[in-house]
Amino acid sequence: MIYNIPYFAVAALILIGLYAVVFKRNLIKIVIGITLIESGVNLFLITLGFRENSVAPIHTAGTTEKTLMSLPVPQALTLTSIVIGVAVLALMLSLVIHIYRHYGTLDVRKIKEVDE
Amino acid sequence: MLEFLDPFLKTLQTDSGFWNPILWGFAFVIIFLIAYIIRGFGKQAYKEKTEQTKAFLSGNPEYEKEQMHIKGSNLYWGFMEIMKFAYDKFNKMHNGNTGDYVLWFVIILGIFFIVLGVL
Amino acid sequence: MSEMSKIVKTISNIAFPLVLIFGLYVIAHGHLTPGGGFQGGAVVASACAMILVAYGSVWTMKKIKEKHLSLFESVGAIGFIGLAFLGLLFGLVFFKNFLLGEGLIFSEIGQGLSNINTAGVLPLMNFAVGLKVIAGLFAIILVMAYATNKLKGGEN
Amino acid sequence: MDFLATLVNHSPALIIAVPLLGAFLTPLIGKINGKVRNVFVILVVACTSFLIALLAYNVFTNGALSADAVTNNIQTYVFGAKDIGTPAVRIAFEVDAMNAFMALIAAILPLAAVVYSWAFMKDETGQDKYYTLILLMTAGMLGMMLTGDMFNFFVFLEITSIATAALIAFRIDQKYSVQAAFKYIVISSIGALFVLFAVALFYGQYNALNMAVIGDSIKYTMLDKIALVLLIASLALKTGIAPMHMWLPEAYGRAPSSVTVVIIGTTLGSLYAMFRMIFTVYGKHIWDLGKTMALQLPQLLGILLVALAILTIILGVFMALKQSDLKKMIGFAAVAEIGYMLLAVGSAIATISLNESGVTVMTSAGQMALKGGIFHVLNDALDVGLLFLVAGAVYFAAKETSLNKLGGLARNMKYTTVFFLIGLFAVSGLPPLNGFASKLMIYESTYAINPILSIAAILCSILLLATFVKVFHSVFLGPKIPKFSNVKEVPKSMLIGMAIIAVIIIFIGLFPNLIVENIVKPASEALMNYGLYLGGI
Repeated sequence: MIYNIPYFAVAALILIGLYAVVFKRNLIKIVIGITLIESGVNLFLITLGFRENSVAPIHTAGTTEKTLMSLPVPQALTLTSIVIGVAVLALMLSLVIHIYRHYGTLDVRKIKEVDE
Repeated sequence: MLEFLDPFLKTLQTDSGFWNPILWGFAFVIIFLIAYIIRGFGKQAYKEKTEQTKAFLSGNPEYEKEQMHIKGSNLYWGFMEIMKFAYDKFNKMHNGNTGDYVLWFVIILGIFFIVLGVL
Repeated sequence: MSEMSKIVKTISNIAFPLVLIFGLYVIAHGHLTPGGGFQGGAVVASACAMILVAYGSVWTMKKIKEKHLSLFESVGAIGFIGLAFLGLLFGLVFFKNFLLGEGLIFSEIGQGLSNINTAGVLPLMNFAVGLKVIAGLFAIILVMAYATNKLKGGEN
Repeated sequence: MDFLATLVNHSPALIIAVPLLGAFLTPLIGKINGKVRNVFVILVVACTSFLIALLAYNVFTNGALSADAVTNNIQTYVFGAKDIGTPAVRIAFEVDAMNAFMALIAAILPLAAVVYSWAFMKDETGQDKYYTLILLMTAGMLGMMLTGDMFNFFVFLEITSIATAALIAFRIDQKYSVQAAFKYIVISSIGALFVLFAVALFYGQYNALNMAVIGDSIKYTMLDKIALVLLIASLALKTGIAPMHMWLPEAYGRAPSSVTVVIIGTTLGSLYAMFRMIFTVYGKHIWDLGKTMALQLPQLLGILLVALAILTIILGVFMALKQSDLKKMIGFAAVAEIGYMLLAVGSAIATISLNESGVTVMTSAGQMALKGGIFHVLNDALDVGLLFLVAGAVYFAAKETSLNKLGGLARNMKYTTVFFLIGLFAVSGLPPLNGFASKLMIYESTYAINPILSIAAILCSILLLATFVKVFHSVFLGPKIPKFSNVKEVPKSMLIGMAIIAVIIIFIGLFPNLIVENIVKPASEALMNYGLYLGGI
């Protein structure tokens, strides 16, 4: 049971993130919503790689070969996803800066094209 | 000698028909010739660049050439007017709000879940 | 962003080399411990960000040009792709680990679990990625700080 | 092993690596000279296109150039393995006829785009970044189309999204392009994250990331159903299928035209991925009807996709008719065109059923629909691409895209007008150009499946023609407008860029059977014979 808690957290994070993206009007909050979804997915990946009573998959001088380790592949995947997330976040925030410069507001309802 | 042309000239066979642009081209040329001949039977009294070709606007004065151009949004005015009930809804959909765009995604996700997951 | 008080500057002066060395350590041990190019690079970039916060974006922009940073970034990226191409050249497969077991640098296999002289091209790739991440992240932070600074100036 | 065979063997990796290397070298070369950089970028893209052509030829002929890496028309490439083709837990590229077909599309579009950009971008600042991002985007798009690994697909999807969003906002001083880029990045990162979630669901169950391995071991559990829903919905979001298409016209319309041409390729890459997921990864359950209950997966899925497709066509066409901005209008037309592909493929899926002897088959109408749909992918990319290039040329010459202000440009821009007419005929499915051949296949096969579908499709195609006649009238015809009396024909490089696509359109239009027999049919068979793909790794 205790091992299922991360999955609830995953669901909560993704739903909160979607809620923020759909219903929040501030652009920064939308960006935060996307990062929340991203952390939810990352948490999901990490949780999948966990095995009961395992240690982190690091070979140091102290560990013997037989120690049970978590799966390293999901962690590598998560890392890649975090790297991508940083790039997306940086891009989104710089776009927000430019939007603010042009529109003078961060209200998503006012950020739109107007047909002439 | 011209065998290499064979794959180019083969006809595209569909289930109940076929489509060959080369044949179509021949047919087009023939029909064009026929139409041209028919055009030859037209009124001989018609002369270009005379009074006959001038626009007649029910006696109203003719506009300047530059003002005669019908702008893009004036075309198909009648169609838009008739379909107004649909366009009102469509315009409401395309409101430019990012959140609403994502909301549509969530709705589609829900429909797919219900149809594929539950059934 | 304007510069902060003398206390902050002094403390960040002291902390900066420590953070820098830790970041470089993480990059260098990327093939042995959790970490690697991105993580270490992020740590180093955070050290640079600390300097940025302490001294203000205008001062930092004077010292470090964004152009040079993007140059470093492309060098890192070319290093990464170039190593992959070298794998094609020497090992006949793209991304082939051609240094492994060849007797050159990083070529040992096994021989103790925390031997740093292992893993073939992976440490080199970590260095390349580290360079790219340091330059890239710092450039992003710098440009953003500078842009928001200008934005405020425009309003006043 | 001679050089050519080696080149062909390594082409899947090189196709990604060459544009990537080019992308990172571009800023350095840009320091020398603008012209040197442009030549370099064109060379890089041409090189990539050449490699794609080699790879595609090798795949379609089942190893005419190099038989080593090809079996059953599938060429595999495993990164970093001891020997190419060894199965290993590594990133693998698996190129079958469908992948090769998509890659051929991706070979044409960036080439036309970079040639076109030479003059189109001449006066813009930040060209180094522009070319870097274009090459990155090309690499990401090709990666999406060639990869055989789920997570790798996600990575390429995100690379493409980031590069695309940055390019949409290239004209950063125009507020509409910035907001379109923001919408694009929000939409596409949400789509990509849900793809990643589905990948994680697969990994949790089957401990694998390779598409072939997952497809081989898939059991269609509840989690797989969720993954299917997530994959289809998020890839449909990325493809711009109604009612999730609203970002697409804005992004297409506000990006510089040369960029839009490449974005079309990335959008079609997402569409391809959707087909790959349905036909290959879930192939066992699409084609294995014996066990499932009364309401079967292919029918349900097919009906859903067809419903979305009809909605897409109608919404796209109606909104296109209303637009007053040239590029946005073409954007909505592109949405409608995507609807045609989805209509064909959806109805093909819906026809999968058991025949008398208890074997699952796709009816011959369904097979024709599948072929038509895949053929239309190629045609749509070319037609809409050409139209966007023409729109860019109009913008370049007149600095205006509003249909209410333009007029009489045909007097000064003869070649552009001709190219526009070619695009108009092709996109609205008039004979003798390529759009007609694929739309004929779609109409005929959907008529056999359900007449209403094909009637709706034909009616919307007529409206599409009306839309472009409106553009032709209000942009090119009409009296000389004083504001545009000094407009000149666009420079040569832009004309060459448009001519590349126009020539291919006319070629396909004149010899449709050549393309259908040699390229489209193998691609559709590759989708139908999922077992071959699963056996590839």
